[in-house]
Amino acid sequence: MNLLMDAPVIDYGIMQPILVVLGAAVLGVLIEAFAPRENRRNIQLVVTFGSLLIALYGVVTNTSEKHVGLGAVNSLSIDGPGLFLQGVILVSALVGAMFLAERDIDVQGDAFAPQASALPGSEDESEFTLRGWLQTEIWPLFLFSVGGMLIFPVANDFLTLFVALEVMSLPLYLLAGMARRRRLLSQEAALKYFVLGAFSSAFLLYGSALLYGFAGSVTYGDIVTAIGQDPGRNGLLIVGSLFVFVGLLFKVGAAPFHQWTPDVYQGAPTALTAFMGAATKVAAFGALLRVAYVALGGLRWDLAPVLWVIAGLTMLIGTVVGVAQSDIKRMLAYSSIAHAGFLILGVIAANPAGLSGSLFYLLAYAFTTLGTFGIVSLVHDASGEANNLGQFAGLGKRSPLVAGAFALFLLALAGIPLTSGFTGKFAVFAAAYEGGAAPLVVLAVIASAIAAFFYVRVIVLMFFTEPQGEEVSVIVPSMFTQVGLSIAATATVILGVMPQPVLDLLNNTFFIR
Amino acid sequence: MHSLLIGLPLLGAAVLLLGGKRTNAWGHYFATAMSIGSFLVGVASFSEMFGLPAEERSIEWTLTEWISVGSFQVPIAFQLDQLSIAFVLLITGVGSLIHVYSIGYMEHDANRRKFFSYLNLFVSAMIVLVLANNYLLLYVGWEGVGLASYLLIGFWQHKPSAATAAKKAFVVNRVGDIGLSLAVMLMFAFFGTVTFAGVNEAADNASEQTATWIGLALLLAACGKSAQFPLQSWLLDAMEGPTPVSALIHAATMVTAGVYLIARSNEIYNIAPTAQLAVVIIGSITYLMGAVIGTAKDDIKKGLAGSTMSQIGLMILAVGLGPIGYVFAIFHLLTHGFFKAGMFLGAGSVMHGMHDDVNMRHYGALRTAMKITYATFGLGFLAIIGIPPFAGFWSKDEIIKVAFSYSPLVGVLTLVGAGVTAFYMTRMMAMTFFGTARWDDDVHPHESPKTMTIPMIILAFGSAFGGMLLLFVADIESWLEPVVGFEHAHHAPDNAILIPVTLAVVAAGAALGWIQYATRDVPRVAPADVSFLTTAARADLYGDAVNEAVFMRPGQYLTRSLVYVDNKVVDGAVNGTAGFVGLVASQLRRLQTGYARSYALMMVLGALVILATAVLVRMS
Amino acid sequence: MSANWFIILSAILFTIGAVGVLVRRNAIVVFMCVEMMLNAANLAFVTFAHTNGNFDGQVIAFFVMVVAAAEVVIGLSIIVTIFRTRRSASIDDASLLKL
Amino acid sequence: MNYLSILVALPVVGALIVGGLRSATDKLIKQIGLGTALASALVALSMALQFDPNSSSTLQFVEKYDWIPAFGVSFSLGVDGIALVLIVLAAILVPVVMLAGWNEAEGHRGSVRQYVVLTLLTYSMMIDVFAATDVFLFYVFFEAILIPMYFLIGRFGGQRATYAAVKFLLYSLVGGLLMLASLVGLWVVSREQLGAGTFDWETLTTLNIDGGVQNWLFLGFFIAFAIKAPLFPFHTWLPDAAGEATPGNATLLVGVLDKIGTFGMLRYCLPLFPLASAYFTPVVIVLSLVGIIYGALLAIGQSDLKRLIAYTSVSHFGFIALGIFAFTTQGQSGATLYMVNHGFSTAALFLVAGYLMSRRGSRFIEDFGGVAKVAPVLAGTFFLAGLSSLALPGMSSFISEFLVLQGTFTRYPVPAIIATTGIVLAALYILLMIQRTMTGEPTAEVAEKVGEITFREKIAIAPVIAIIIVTGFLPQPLLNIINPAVDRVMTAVTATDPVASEGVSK
Repeated sequence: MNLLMDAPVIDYGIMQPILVVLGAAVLGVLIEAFAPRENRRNIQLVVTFGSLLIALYGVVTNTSEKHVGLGAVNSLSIDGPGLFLQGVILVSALVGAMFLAERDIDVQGDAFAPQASALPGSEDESEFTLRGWLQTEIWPLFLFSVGGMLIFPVANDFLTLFVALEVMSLPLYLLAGMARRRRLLSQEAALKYFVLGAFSSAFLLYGSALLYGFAGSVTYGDIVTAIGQDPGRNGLLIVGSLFVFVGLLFKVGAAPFHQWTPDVYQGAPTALTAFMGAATKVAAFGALLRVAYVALGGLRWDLAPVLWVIAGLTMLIGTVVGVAQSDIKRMLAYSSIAHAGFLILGVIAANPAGLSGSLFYLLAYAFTTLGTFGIVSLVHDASGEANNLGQFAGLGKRSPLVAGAFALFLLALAGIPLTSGFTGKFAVFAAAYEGGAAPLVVLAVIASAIAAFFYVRVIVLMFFTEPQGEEVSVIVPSMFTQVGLSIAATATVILGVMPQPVLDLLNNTFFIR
Repeated sequence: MHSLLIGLPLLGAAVLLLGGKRTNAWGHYFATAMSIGSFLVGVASFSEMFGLPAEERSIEWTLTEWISVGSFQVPIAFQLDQLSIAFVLLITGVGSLIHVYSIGYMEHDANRRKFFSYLNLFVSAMIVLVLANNYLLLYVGWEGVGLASYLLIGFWQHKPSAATAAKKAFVVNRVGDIGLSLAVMLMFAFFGTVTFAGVNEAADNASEQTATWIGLALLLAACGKSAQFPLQSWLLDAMEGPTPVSALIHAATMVTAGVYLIARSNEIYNIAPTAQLAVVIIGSITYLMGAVIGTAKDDIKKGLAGSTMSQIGLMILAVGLGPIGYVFAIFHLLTHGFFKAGMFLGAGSVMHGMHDDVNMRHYGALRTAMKITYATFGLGFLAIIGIPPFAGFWSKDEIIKVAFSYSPLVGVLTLVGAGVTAFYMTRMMAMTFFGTARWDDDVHPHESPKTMTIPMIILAFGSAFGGMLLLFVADIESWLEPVVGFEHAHHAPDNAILIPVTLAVVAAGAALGWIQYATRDVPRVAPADVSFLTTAARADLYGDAVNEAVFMRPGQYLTRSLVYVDNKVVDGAVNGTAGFVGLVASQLRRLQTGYARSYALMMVLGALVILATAVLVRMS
Repeated sequence: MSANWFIILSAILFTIGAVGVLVRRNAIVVFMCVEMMLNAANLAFVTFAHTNGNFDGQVIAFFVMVVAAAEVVIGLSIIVTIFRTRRSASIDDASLLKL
Repeated sequence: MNYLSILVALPVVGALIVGGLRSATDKLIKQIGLGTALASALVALSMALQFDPNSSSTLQFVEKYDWIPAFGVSFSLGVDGIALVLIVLAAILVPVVMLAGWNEAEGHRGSVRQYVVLTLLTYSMMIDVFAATDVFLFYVFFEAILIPMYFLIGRFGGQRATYAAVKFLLYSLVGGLLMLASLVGLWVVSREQLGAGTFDWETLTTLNIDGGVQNWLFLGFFIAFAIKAPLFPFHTWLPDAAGEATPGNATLLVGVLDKIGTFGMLRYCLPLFPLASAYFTPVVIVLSLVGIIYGALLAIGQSDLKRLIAYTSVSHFGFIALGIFAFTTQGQSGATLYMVNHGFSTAALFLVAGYLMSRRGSRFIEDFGGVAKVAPVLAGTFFLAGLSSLALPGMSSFISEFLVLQGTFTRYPVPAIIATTGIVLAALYILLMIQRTMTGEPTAEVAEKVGEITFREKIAIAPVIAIIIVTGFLPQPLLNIINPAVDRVMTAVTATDPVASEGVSK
C-alpha cells in the first residue's frame, strides 16, 4: 500500500484572479486587526482596488493569451465565457467599490453604519458618528464576496458551486444590513435576504445531492455524460436539476423566486445595491448558463417548458408590477426582475448565440445597473436619500447632467437603439428566436413595451414635471463616484454604438467541460 | 398661338394677384384687355378655321408631358375644334363684355382688383375646360372654374351668407366631381386611355355596360356643375355673388359645362341608351323644377337663377335625346348665353339703380327710369320665352320638336315648361318694369353708366339676332356635325302644327303672368296665404330642406359622435390597456406582503409548480 | 437495509425543514430549520456516496458542515442585531419593506 | 461624392457647433441652425440632380461601412427614387420650418439652443432613416429619432405637451418593439438560408421565406409602420402630438417623420414579404378606407386648428396606404408622390396656421373669424394651403390623389369608389375651416391682434406654395425619379398592372 499520492498539478496562473481577490480579502481581515483605525480606510482602499486591478489584469492576460482550461482538479472551468464573466464581475466590482468608497454624499461619512453592532439611535452610534469612524470591515467582506462571485460562474461541480454561492452571499447578507441611514429597513433587508438565501441554497444543495445520487459525481461533465447514458433514476435527475434551478433562479431574481429582490434592493445601502444588482446577477447568470448548457445540456427538452413558464412569468411580473412602484429603488428592482426574464431567453435558446448574447447582455446590464443606482445615491433630501419617484420631478432643470445620464441609463434599460441595452436585447432575442422560442420573443417585446412605460415615466418626471414639495438636491460626489459613473455611462454608449469588439470577443466562445 | 387663349387671362390673373396693391390703379383695365385679347385670338382662330374644309378644322397641340406612370399617360394637350371654338367665343365674348360691365359695376368696391383677377382666372380655367383634349385636363378646368366660382360667390366674404353659399357651391360641385373622377377611372380601367380621341375610338367596341357606367358617372358630374337635380341647390344660393359673376358664371358659361361634357362624350352616350334615358329624366325634372321655382321668387336674381336652372335642364334634356339633340342643345346653350347674360346684367343694372335691393316687390314701373335697361332686358325676355324671330325661338323650338319626335311625353313636358317659362318671365318683366312704382322715397332709380349699358346693348343684339345668325349664317348644324354627328337622316320631321301650338302655350303663359302682375297691384310684402305649390317653390321645392335633413344634420351628428368615439373608444382602448396593466399591477403588488415566510411559501409553491410542469411534460 | 430508506428519511427531514421555515415565526427556529435542510442534504450525500461506491459524497458532507457553520455565524449575528434593535425575534415583525 | 454621409453629418456638425458655443445669442444660434439646414438642402438638391433615374442598379450613392459584423450589420446608405424624393422633401422642409417658426421656441420650457440642436438631430436621423439600406440601421434610427422628437414635443409644446409627448413615444416604441421582434425573426431566417445572418436590404429581398412565417414577420413591421403613419385605429397619438407641438414641429412630425411609416411599407413590407403583403391586402385596404372617411369626418368635427390638420393627415395617410396596397404602378407611384405632396401641403397648412395662432394666441377655430378682411394675403396663403390639402386639380396633391384612386380602381374598383367620396369630405373640412376662420366680420380681438403676413413669413412659405403649384402641372420630373423604383417594387411582389379590357389594341 502506497501512502504517497501524486500531488495534484494546479495551474495557479489560471486561478490568479480568484486567488488574488481572496488573498486580499484575508489580508484585509488582518489589516482590520493590526492597522491603526485612522489608516485603515486608506490601506483597505489600496488593497481592494489593487487586488481588483491585479485580478483584472490576470483575466485580461488569460483572455488575450487564450489561457483557458480546467483548474483546481477539474473543480473550476476557466474557459472563454468564464473569463469574460470574471472580467465583467471585476469591472463591476471596481465601479461598485468606487461607490462604496464615496464619502462626500452623506455628510456623516460613507453609506455604512459607523458601527453596525451599535443599536440604531443609541448614544454609542451617535458617538461613533461624531468621531467620524467608518466601518472598514466592509472591504474584506466586499472582497470575499467578489471572490465568491469569481468562482461561482466558473465552478465546474456542484460542490464548488455551493461553496462559491455561500462565499459570495454571506458577506452580502451582512453588508446589506449595515446601512448608515434607515437602519431598521436595512436590517430587515439583511434578515430577509439571509433567511430566503439560506432557504434557497438548501434547495440547491439538496438538488446537488440528488444529482450526485443520479450520476455518482457532482462534476458537470460527469452528469451530462450520465444523462447521455441514461442509467435510469430519472426521478432523481429531474427533481435534482429542478432544485438546483430553484437555487440559481433565486439568485438571478426570477419569478416566483424574486420576492426578496425589491425588499433587499430597497433596504440595502444604495452603493451596495449598485454592486450587488450588477455583479450578483452576472455571477448567478453565469452559473445558471453553465449549469444549463453544460451539466444539464441533455435535459433541454424537459427543462425547456419549465424555463418557458419561468421566463414568461418573470418578464410579466417584473414589468407589470414595476409599473405600480413609487420608490425608485423598488422600481429598479422590478426592472432587474424583468431583465432576468429577458436573460432566461438566452438560457432557453440553448445555442452558442444564446450564450454569447446573454454574456453581452450581462455586460451591458452590469453597467446600466451600476449607473442607475449610482445616480440614485446622489439625489438627497434633508433626511438622506430621496427615493420617492415624485422627488425626481424637475431634476432635469436642476442638474441636467445627472438627469441626462440617468435618462441614458434608463433608455438603455428600456432597450432603445444606440444604447447597450438594445444590442444585448437584440442578441438574446435573436438567439431565442433561433432556438424556437419565437412566442417568448413576442412576449418579451410586449413586456419591454410595458417596461418602457415606467422608464419613460421617470424621464418625464425629470424633464417635464415641475418639482413640488420639499427641496431635493443632487449632491456633487467625490472623484470616486464621478469616475464610476463616467465609466458606466461611457460603456453604455460604446456598447450601443460600437459593440463589435465585444461581440468579436464573444464570437465562437463556448463552455468547456 | 392658340395657347394664348388660356395664357392671356391667366397672365392677367397672375399679374393682379401677385402684383398686389401696386396694380390697384390699372388692374381692371389690364384684366379686361387680357380677356378681350383672348377673345380676339378666338376670333382669329375661328376665322382661320372657318376657311378650312370641315375635316381639317380640328387641331390638337401638346404643351408638355403631364403625368406618365406605367400605361397611364396624360399630356397637357389641347384640342380646338368646332365645338370648343363655339365655347371659346362665348366665354371670351360674353366674358369680355362682363369685364367691361364690371368696370362700372365694381367701381366703388375696395377689392375691385381682386375681383378682376378672379374673373380672369375664371376665363382661363373655363377655356382649359373646353380646350382640353383629355378628360383629366378637363378636370383641371372643371375644378378651376369651380374655384373661381367659389371665390366670386364668396367675394363679399364678410357676409356670412356669401361665405356659406360659396362653400356650399364648392362642396356640392365636389359631389359631382366624384362622377367625373369615376368616369376618368372607368375610362382608363376599361379603355386604357383618357383622351377624347382615344375614348371615342374605344367606344366603337366598348360594351354597353361600360358605356352606361361611364355615361352615368359623367351625368353625375354634369349634375354638379350644371346645377341639375339632385345637385341643384347651390345655384340659387350662388346669387350671393356680385351680379356680373352671376351673369357670366352662373348663367352664360360655367353652369353649361355639363352640357358640354355630355355633348363631348356623345360617342359614349350613343351606345348607352340607359344613360341617355337618365340624362333625359334628370334634364326634364330640372327643367320643370327650375321653372316652378322661378314662378315664386321675388328676388330678381333668384328668379333668373331658377330660370337658368330650368333652361340648362332643357339643354341637358336635349343632349339626352341623342345625335338629333346635341346640336340644338349647344345651339340653345349659345343663345341662352346671350339672353340670360343680358338679363342678368340688366338685373344688375336695376339693382345698381335701386340701392342693391333685389326684391322685385319693391320695383315696378322702372321702364321709364331705366330705358336702356328696360329695352335690353325686354329683348332678352322675348328671346327666352321664344317669340320669333328672337334668339330663343330658334333653339327652343327645335328642341321641342326633337323632344316630340323622341317621345310624346317628353314633348309635352317641354311644352309645359315653355308655358311656365313664359309665365314667370312675364311676371318678372311686369313686376320690374310695369305696374306701379313701389320703391321707397329715398331710392332714386337711374340709368347705369355707359360701361354697363354698352355690354347690355351688345348682348341684347345677341338676344335679338343671335339665333338667326347662328342658324342661317354660321349654319351651326353642319358646323358641329363633325364633332357631335348630326344625323340628317333622322332629322326630326317637320311638324307643321307644333310651332303654332308652342306659340299658343307661350302666349297663354305670358298672358296669365301679365294679368296677374301687371294689371293687379303687387303687394310690397309677399302674401303668406298662398298655395302649397307657391310655398314649396319659394322654398326651392325643399331641396335644401332635404339636404339638411338627409345629409347635413345626420352628418353633423355623425361627426360629433365620431369625435366622441375617437376620444373615448379608440383612444380609450389604448388608455384602457394602460389602465388594465395598472390594475393588474396593483393587485399583483399585494403578493409582496413583506413577510419573509410568505416569500418562502411562494418559492416552495413555485418549486412545486415547476416540478409538476416537468412531470407533466415528461409524461406527455 | 436498502439505501432507499435513508433517502426517504433525508427527504422527510428536508420537508420538515422546509415546512418549518414556512410555519415558524421565531427567527432562530426558522434558521435551525434551514440548517436541518442542509443536513438532510448531507444525509443524502453520504447515502449516495455509499450506493455509488465513491467518497465524494462524504467529503462533500464535510464541506457543507463548514459552510453551514459559517452561515450560522452570519445568520446569528444578523438575528441578534435585529433582536437588539426590535426586542423581538419574530421574523414576521420585520415586514416594513413590502408592496 | 459621399452625398449621403455629408447629408447625415452636416446637421450633426451644426448641432455640435450650436451646442458648443455656450456664449452665443439666441439669434446667432438660430442663424447657424438655418445656415446648416440651407447648406444641407443644397447638398440634397445637388444630389437629386446627380441621380440617374434610369440607372440599372436599384440603389445609388451607395456607401457601406462595417458596423457590427457579428450581426451582419453595416452602416450602409443608399437611395432609390422613393427615398430620394423623401430626402429632398425633408431637406426643403427643415429650413422652411426653421425660418417660418423663427420665434417658435421662445416662451417654452426648453431653450432656443435646445430647440435648434434637437431639430438638427431629428433632421439628420430622418436622412438616416430614408437612406438606410440596412434594415437594422433603419430600425436603429427609426427608434432613435423618437428621442429628439419626444423632447421637441414635450419641451416646446402646449399645456398637455407632456402627455402628448409620452403618448407619442410609447405608441412609437410599442410599434418599434413589435418591429424588433420581426427584425429578429428576419435575421434568423437569413441566417438559416444564407449561413450568416445579414441585414442588408437587397440581400434580404432575395430570401425565400415560408408564407406562414412571412405573415408573422409582416405583421411586426406593418403594425410599427401603421402606428407611425398613422393608419386607423392606431392614429390617436397624432392629433395629440401634432396638436400640442409647435407648428414647425408638427410640420416635421406629420410632414416628414410620419412618412417613415408609409415609406417603410413600400420599402420593407412589400419587397421583403410579398406573400404576406398580398395576404393582408384586404385588411390594409379596409383600414385605409376607414381611415380616409373617418379621419375626414373627425377633421370636420374638430374645434382646434392643429388637431384638425392632424386628422386630415389621418385621412391622407389612408390614401397613401391604399395606393401602396393597390399593387399597381399608378397606385404606388401615386402614393409615393402623395407622400411628398402631403409633406408640402401639410407644411403649408401647419405653418400658416402657426402664423395665425402666434398672432391670435389661440389655436381654437372659434377665436378666429374675419381674418381675410384684416390680413388678406395671410388669408389667401392659408386658402392656397387648404386648396392643396383638398387636392384641387392644378395643385400637386391632385396628381397624387388621382393616381392613387386610379391605381386602386383598376384593381379594386369598389374601394376606389368609396375612397373617392373622401374628396367631398376634404372639401368640407377645409372650406368649413376657411369659412370659420377667414370669413365674416373680424372680431375685435382678431382685428386688434392679427396683422398681415411679414416678410420673413412670406419668404419661408413661398417656396412651399411654389412647389405645390409648379408640380401640379409639372409632376413628371418627380414621377420620372419615382417610377423606376416603383417598378422594382412591383417586380419584387410579382405584380403587374391590370390590362384595360376594352382598350383599343395598337
